[in-house]
Amino acid sequence: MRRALACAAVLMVAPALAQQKNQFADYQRMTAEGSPVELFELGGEELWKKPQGPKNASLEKCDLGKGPGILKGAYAALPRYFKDAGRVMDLETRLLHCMMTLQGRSREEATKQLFGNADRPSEMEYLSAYVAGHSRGAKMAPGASHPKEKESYQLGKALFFHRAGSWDFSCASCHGEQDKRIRMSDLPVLSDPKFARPLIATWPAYRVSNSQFKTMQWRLNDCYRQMRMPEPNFASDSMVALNMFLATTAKGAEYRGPGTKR
Amino acid sequence: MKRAILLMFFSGLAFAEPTARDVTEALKRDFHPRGQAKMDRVPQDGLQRICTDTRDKPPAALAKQIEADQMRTIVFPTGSLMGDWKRAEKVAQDGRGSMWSDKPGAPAGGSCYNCHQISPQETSYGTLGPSLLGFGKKRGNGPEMQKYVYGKIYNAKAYNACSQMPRLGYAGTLTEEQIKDLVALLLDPASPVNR
Amino acid sequence: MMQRRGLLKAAGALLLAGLLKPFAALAAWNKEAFASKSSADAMKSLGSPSAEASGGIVIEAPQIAENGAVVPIEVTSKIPGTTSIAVLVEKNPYPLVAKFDFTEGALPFVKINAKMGETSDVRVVATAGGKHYQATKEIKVTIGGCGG
Amino acid sequence: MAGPMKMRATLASGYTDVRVLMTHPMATEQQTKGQPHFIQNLEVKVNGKTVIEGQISQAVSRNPVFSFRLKGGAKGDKIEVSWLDNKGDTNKTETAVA
Repeated sequence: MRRALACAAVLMVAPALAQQKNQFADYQRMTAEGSPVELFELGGEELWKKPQGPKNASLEKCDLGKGPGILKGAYAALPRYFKDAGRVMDLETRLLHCMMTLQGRSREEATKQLFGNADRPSEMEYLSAYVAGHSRGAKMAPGASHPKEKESYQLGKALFFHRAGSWDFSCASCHGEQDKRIRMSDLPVLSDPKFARPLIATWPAYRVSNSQFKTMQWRLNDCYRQMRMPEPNFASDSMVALNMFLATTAKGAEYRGPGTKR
Repeated sequence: MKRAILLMFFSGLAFAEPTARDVTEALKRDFHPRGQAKMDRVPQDGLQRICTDTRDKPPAALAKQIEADQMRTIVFPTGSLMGDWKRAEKVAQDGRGSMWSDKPGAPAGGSCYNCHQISPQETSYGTLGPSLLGFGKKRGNGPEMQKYVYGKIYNAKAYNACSQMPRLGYAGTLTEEQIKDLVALLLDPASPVNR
Repeated sequence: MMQRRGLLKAAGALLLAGLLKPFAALAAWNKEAFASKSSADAMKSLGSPSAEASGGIVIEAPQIAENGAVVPIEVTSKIPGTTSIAVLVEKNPYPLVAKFDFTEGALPFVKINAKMGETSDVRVVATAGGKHYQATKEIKVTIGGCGG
Repeated sequence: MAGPMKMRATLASGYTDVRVLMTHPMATEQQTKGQPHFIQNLEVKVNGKTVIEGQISQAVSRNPVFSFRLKGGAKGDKIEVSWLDNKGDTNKTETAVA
């Protein structure tokens, strides 16, 4: 089989709002029904409760925005502004914060394996699956009132349309026009709530093509790689801003992840 | 970001949208070089700046000027511009080239099938760009058409200022020979595209 | 003294759990069938060299799969007295994917995720009352993504 | 050490629906250049009695997921699923019918 790596385009899971006749609707429904994604939620639960780092502490007191250790609906309310850190954070950024504060781990150690592989998924991937699973059914409602949240949204929106890099791409180059495909993968217009909702409501997700669980920070990282840009810093303000723009555009969607994708 | 903060302080109104310059500052702060993808790729050139600011719809006069500027970047080889269409299929299929994950100097591809239908036997093709099936048969393959196709692949923006098609020659992704092979893939009567 | 009693107790526990040697009671893994390079050879090694086409075998699977690494295939046998179901992918290097034997307590049904190297027929062979039946369904496999 | 398994057994109309997820690389000969590593035997038991025996191969997807249907069944029945791979590793999980 030709070496076909993942690409910028991600397909939505449930046959909601298919732009054109989605010929993969059956395939997506059946793979989602028979998906091993719950195994990653199990792995995440283990890590959430596992004492680690110099302080030998677990993450069970991590405040994801709804109070220390509160998981229910927490993912659906991210990204948001966190007073204790003085900045807007998405899930992975906040998890990293808890690893460094609660567990006393250095940023360098906690981020040494950010993106895993089929044999060794990363902590962030396991934890993202576990935390996201607790928002199933919740309406997506990222932070929108705090000035820093507005600023993050504006930066994310500007980044989405910003053309740069050797191939002059912006996110909108691929995710800007309706009913378009890269190869066989549909390209949802992510700046349009109608198309953003079904997609953003199913990330992070298990990818059947390589048996890996993928997070949003990975998704943005891999997009910029294919945009022929230099590499984004993990959990930087720009990546959080893009996640804020996408989550805000998808505001109101019922979260159905962690999802299963091609 | 300084400007945005100042604005926020004074205006107290809803946030002014960050300008392309503000975004470039954010990219410089939040990205790092990796492999062949260095930070010199971050600052926008004039074309990228104008297309970003006008959401790819620059005023006609400005578009014409951009296209003229871009046309001057194209280096047309002398003689026939038709290479070997057999070699071109692989270039059209190959999605690598100019990424941090690609070894510098390793042969690059054009990712053409990501956006175009080209040879009839490949069913996994994209639709961001028009179908190129039967291109040579429909449009002929004289020197003028060869020049147009070569130029379009080398620098698509010379013909359409804010096109989404990458400037594959100008960006250094494809070699002269690879572009001539792609010209043959589209124009050579023997190519599956024209059968 | 303690050491010996410990051993006796452990052996007893194992006997109770019926797991003296895991899967001891089960039929051995049919190496020959799974090593067959054609579905005909695999069917021979499964002891069902020929099988009569039957509408009683229902194969539910997507017409087109976006990636061959995971192709969901659901099989239901409506043939009374079905005791086993085998799933084969014709064009795989080793066509036989899986075989299931059902006793009294289970319905002849299974859903699996199979790997398919390319577009191919999926062949299901069911055994009921000592006779063999089969059905096929084509599944197209494309390579999604942009190969970047 | 084998990775986690997860199983759900729920009463459906006239049968018990069993869905089991297994962590396993299911690595093929080609991927491992001759050192395949995959589950070979599966066993499904209800209250200690074997009801399904499965023999599977390297052509089953990584992290296998199976659905089975057991005849009848009542709340509280004990369902056990275990696997054995070609390197002798085993794992098993059990649950009560919800």
